[in-house]
Amino acid sequence: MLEVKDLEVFYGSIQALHRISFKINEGEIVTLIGANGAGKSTTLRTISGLVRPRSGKVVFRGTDITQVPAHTIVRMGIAQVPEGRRIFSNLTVLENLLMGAYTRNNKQEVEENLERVFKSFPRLKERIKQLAGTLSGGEQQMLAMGRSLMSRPSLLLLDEPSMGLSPIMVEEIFEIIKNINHEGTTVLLVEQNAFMALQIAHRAYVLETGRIVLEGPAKEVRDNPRVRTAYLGELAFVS
Amino acid sequence: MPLLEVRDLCKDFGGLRAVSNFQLKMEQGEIVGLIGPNGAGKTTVFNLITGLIPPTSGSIIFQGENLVGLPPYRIAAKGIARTFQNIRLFKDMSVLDNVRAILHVHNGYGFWDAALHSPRFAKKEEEILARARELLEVVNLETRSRDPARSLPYGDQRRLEIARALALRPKLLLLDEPAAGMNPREVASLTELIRFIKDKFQLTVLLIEHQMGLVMNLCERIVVMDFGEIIAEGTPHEVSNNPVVLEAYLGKGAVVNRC
Amino acid sequence: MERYFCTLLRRRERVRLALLGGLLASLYGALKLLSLAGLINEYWQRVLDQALITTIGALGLSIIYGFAGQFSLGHAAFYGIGAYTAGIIGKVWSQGSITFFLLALLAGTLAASFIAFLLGIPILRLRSDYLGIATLGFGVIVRVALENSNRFYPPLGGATGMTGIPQVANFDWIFWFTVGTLILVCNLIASSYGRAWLSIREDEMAADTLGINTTRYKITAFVLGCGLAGLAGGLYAYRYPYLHPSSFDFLKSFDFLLIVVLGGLGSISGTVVTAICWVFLLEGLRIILGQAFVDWRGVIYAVILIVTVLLRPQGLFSGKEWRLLFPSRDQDGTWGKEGKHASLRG
Amino acid sequence: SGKTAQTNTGEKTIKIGFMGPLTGDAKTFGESTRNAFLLALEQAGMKAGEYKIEHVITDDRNDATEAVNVVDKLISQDKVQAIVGSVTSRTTIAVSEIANSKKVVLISPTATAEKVTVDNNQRKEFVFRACFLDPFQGEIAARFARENLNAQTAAILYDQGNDYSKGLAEAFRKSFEALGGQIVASEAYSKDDQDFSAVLTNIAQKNPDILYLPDYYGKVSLIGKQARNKGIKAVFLGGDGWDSPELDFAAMEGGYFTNHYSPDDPRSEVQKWIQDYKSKYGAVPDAFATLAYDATNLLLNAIKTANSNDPVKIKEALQATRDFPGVTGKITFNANGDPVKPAHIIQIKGGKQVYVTTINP
Amino acid sequence: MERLLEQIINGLQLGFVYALIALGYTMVYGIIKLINFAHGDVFMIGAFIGYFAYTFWGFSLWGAVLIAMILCAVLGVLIERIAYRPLRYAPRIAALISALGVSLFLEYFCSLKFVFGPNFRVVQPPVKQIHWNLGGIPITNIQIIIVAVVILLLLVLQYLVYRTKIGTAMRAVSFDHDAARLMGINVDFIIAFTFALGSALAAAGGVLYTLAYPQIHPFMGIMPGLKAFTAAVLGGIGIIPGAVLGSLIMGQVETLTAAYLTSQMRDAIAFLILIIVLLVRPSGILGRGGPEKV
Ligand SMILES: Nc1ncnc2c1ncn2[C@@H]1O[C@H](COP(=O)(O)OP(=O)(O)OP(=O)(O)O)[C@@H](O)[C@H]1O
Ligand SMILES: Nc1ncnc2c1ncn2[C@@H]1O[C@H](COP(=O)(O)OP(=O)(O)OP(=O)(O)O)[C@@H](O)[C@H]1O
Ligand SMILES: [Mg+2]
Ligand SMILES: [Mg+2]
Repeated sequence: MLEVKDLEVFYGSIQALHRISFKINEGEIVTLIGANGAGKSTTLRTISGLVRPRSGKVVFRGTDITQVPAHTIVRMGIAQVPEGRRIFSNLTVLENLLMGAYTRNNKQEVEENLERVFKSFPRLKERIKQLAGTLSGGEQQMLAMGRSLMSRPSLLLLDEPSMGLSPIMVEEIFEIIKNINHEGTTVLLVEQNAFMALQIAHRAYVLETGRIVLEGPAKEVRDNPRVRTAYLGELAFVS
Repeated sequence: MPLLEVRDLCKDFGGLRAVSNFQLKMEQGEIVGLIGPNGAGKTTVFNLITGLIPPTSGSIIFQGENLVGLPPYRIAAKGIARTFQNIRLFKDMSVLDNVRAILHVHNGYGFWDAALHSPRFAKKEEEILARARELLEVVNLETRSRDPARSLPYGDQRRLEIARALALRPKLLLLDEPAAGMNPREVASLTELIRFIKDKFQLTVLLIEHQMGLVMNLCERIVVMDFGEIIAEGTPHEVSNNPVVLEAYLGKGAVVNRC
Repeated sequence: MERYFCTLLRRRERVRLALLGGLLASLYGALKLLSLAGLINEYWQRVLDQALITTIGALGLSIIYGFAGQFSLGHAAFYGIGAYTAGIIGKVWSQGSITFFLLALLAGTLAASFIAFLLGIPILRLRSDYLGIATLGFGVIVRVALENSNRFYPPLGGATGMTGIPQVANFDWIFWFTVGTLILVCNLIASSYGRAWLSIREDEMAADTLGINTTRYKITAFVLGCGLAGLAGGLYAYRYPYLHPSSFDFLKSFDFLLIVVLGGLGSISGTVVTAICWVFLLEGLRIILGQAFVDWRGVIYAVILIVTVLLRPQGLFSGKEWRLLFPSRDQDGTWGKEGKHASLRG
Repeated sequence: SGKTAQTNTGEKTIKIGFMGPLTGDAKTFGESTRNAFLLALEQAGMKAGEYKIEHVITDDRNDATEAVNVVDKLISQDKVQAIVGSVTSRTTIAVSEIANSKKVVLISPTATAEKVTVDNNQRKEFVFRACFLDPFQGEIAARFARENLNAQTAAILYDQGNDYSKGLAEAFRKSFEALGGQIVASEAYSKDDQDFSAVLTNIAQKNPDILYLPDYYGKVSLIGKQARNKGIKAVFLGGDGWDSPELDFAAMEGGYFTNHYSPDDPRSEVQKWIQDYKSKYGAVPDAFATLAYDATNLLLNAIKTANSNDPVKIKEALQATRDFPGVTGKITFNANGDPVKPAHIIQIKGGKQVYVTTINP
Repeated sequence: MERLLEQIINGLQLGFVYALIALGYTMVYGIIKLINFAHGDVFMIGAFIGYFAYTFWGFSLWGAVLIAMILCAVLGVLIERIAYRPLRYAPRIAALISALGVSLFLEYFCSLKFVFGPNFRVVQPPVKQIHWNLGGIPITNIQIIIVAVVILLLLVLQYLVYRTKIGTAMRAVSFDHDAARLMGINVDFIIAFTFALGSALAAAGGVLYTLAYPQIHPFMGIMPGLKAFTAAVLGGIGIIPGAVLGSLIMGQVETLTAAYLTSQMRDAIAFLILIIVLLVRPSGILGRGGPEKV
């Protein structure tokens, strides 16, 4: 479904990605794990068209989208929940959600979608008229997730969706990710919470300083000793 | 006398009561965890203690002195430092200067010393510099001292925030989700760091965190909030087996069991 | 280790000061020679003096806006306050004596600082554009006051302008005052003052929460910056034979603003270079365009302004500095120079 | 004027500088002045006596600081012997001091403030002008109002940031009161104001016989229109700033202003000037152009008389000028270097300027 | 008493004229967070185009308004393209300097002889002024036109920005460009649209302005632009009704000061009051300042 080939990305003179390549198949959950600054967010930003690579290609369903503007990529069915939520603080919760559906014109469908989002995140419904900027951190994360679902993407890029969420919410979010996936959305998941991510993902890639150093089915990656010490850390010997 | 005593603290935002009858006593040298669901009012408690927003009612007594009504910088000078949930570094300043900017608070030289670079100034500045380097070493950022703060990766930015807070020589350190965005291994090293600085600088720490690994490992006592109120309080063990907490916050899942 | 480190710093510092002093002295000597040899005629001498005076004023705004981040659109008003205060003293009492000239400069500086202090206490609570408008409003108030000044004290001249100020400020005075200002500003920037100002610019709330008395530092920056504008105004009054309210109205404040921005916010070197270039550009266009295109001077100037900002949106120096200006202690990373962090990671 | 090879072959030359606002919001005045300056030089065949004229045109943007730079440039870089300029008092006061101390002749066409030629009781010997002084016009207007129009009461509305406007207003007030009239209102505005309804409402209340509007044509056109809308019946009265084809003749109908000359004047100097200017620039000359024309011709005449390019000699010749037949009358300089010439009263009538009377100083 | 009423009407007229300009100013600011100093100059160009349209090209008033709006919208988009878009990711102040440059450019360029020339031109507006007398208070048809247009624009803008999809997108863009892109919003288009709209509003303001003050020249935009911006700040910059409210207050303050205190100090007192209001309400009268969330 999505294929990334030899991607090289620079910020000024700093190289963030070194010729990385990977693939996502229809219906999968793929996770990308790696330490801080490994280039995970950069990868997602490049796929979404926010960052232009110096070389390499991003191919989505057979179309080369490397040079397609970001707003068109959304229309093609790729949505992203960016790192740090990036909700529109000056809009209300409802307006944020409607912006998520900006590319869609069928009012009826948008209404239905809205109901579904409220079912997943009842807290949002309570605060529908509140300015999004005054939501608590967790509420904002829910809003960001809900907002991205409003465009009915076929590929959803999630950048650290569990960041700053309470344990119960983390579970819930992962539940939701699974559900979304079950309903047919392909997911590329970037997570620090590697343990959880590897639990729900089908396949995983490990990114280290801008290079892919390991890939394979999630289970295998989880059992890789190097991953256990480097990313699962203490967790590995506590459990 | 407790180091910090918060009594009957309340905060309303419009119709919303974000903090309600919050009580907290902290003794010198404690590490206390403050947990609770998203939107429970934890960050608001920090904002109230540091004077960023005025409480609706209640008192905050630090070393026997009521802080309510003091401007933030005065509260800070009394020995309360914090980090922010959404990192707020001085982004275009160098890593070193992020720390040095705060260090001066304790190294007063006059305007004319600064204007003329008097010998006294030079001496103090060397002290500041040495101290800043020392703090950066503590958080393992000494090699990046000349980079702008904005160029650091996320986790490093969090550690820089801690170094900056330490520059204030605080007695009480408030950490708002220091482990957010870190992977378990990084969390582990952060745990070590917090433990280390607590001993080295004789700190009392109040910590908000959702990563239970960190909280359960570090804290002697945990306060749980929901809807602005305290719903439970006790040792990690007590809290993690409290049904109310499980229901509202931890969930029945594997997370707790692992800790 | 620490010891060694410190002595090393001190040695480097001595070398730096010697270099800087030597450079300034030879610059002064060279300019002096050129002018004695008649290679700098009175016109270019005047332009050079104007450039230096502008530099002093711009350094003031650089502190206020470039470093402390307080958006001021009223800088020219303080320039005017300094000019009129110093000027009236010269006109009424001095008869051209140097002592009075220096006293008048001091008075101009203090007057501008004092008014900045009174104004700063209430209005520095405002943020960004609101502060800009409030200071701009203050500029209008000062202009109106100057226009009507003869009703309170006739020698001030009001709308007719003020003449009769002894023209005793020559290149020597102006040059060394500029150098003095530059050193003062650099010293402050490389001290806890500078860092506190920057931290306020970067994130006022975080600075406040971490113990920086933001109000105090904002006022210090404002008072100091406006004081420098006052000093520049004083020098202007003793170099240009005529003061008129229109020379200090809000449009002039934009001149200072664009110098500071084009130089690169938070760069002293940038401010100095841009201030000088800006004055020479305005006059240079006169020469380049010749009389066939005099009418185009404004157009070309505007185009240059736009093109410059498009080419260097962060300003010419964008936070960088000439190392010579700052103690070696501070070369280790002030103002975020571009680091080599890519190679350090891993 | 390019330096040609001929100038080096021993031909006698004199270099004349021109300065005025050729950019910025006073450009319209600077342009008229420059037009007339160039026309005068052209008509003289670029020669004054035996001296070939070179000229340098510079722009001061109506800014005091730039004007000082410009005059330094003209004197020390272009090495001119004489300067025509500048246009407004603001810039001219700033430069007259310097021209005088550098001993370069300066004649301003239009700077009306007293300080231009005499400051602090010191005559600036090298400085002259071709226009009236503020007090003179104000006084003439007051006399005309009292004696010819029999006005009892007057209101004044002036631009407080413009010394020309302020100077005229002040002089008018003094004279009008000295002649037994009563000033019922004296109100001010700023250069960029467009709305005068507040002060005009107050003035309407006082119902004065005269509304004195000492400002340039642009502003008075706006004020005149709004004043009539406010129901003010007073006769409008003004100064030479009104003299422009761009004046709103409909709004100012019936108003009078003091001027240097009248287009009705049958004198050949006047008629030829209007004709020549029209055919070269396609417009009727305004007061700025006319005065600049006279100023330039006065200077050229002095160079011819002195038959020298030495500023000291030119200055002496200028000072000695007697009854020079300018467009604005027979000009003689007084000891201060200010012209002594009669003022004409012009009325706006039927969309035209109509000569009314001449008042001698 | 009657005079006071008349003065208040004078103030209202002035206020509504400021509002005419302030609306476009504040709308652009609200979305782009740019003090578009060139707004006053687009306003000037609008006035000139309107003047040419109804004096030489035979348009009616509303035709002239329309053509000025269209041409200025194009000009606005052009300015955005050349001078602001390249600075999209630069610090905000860079765009402000660029705006200053554009403003100077338009003023100096338009005052060249072969463009509009530096002259003050007297305009004969296509609508004859009609005076009415309502119980001793003089009112003109022009005042009524201006008030009606301001109210109409206020409602239309408010609806557009707060009730339509494109308006919500505009606000989203104003907050976070990248996040807006991720919603599928074409940020460049939205910003160009905002500029087109703002410039069209400035042009409409320019043409109608000449009805009230029938004189145009290339530097006419500076002061009204500045006053309008000040008024917008007073009302709370970026807030559309705030622009009208701020303008009305400015108009009253200026008029009443000139009428009852001193016409010499009019500007000084107007700005003094502005500063005092800002001290009491640091984000303007309708501004939602509030402490930021940490
Ligand atoms: N806008 C930028 N300008 C310069 N460098 C950047 C920028 N954004 C990211 N970088 C650098 O690029 C590298 C990769 O960053 P990226 O944000 O993709 O990492 P990440 O894997 O998402 O890390 P994290 O876990 O911290 O989110 C880092 O070294 C970072 O410092
Ligand atoms: N400035 C404000 N205005 C209005 N409501 C606010 C404001 N600040 C916080 N709130 C509300 O108060 C509640 C508590 O917020 P707070 O940020 O303290 O939560 P928290 O416990 O820190 O949550 P999280 O763990 O998600 O960060 C939330 O519902 C939030 O919406
Ligand atoms: Mg990331
Ligand atoms: Mg929080």
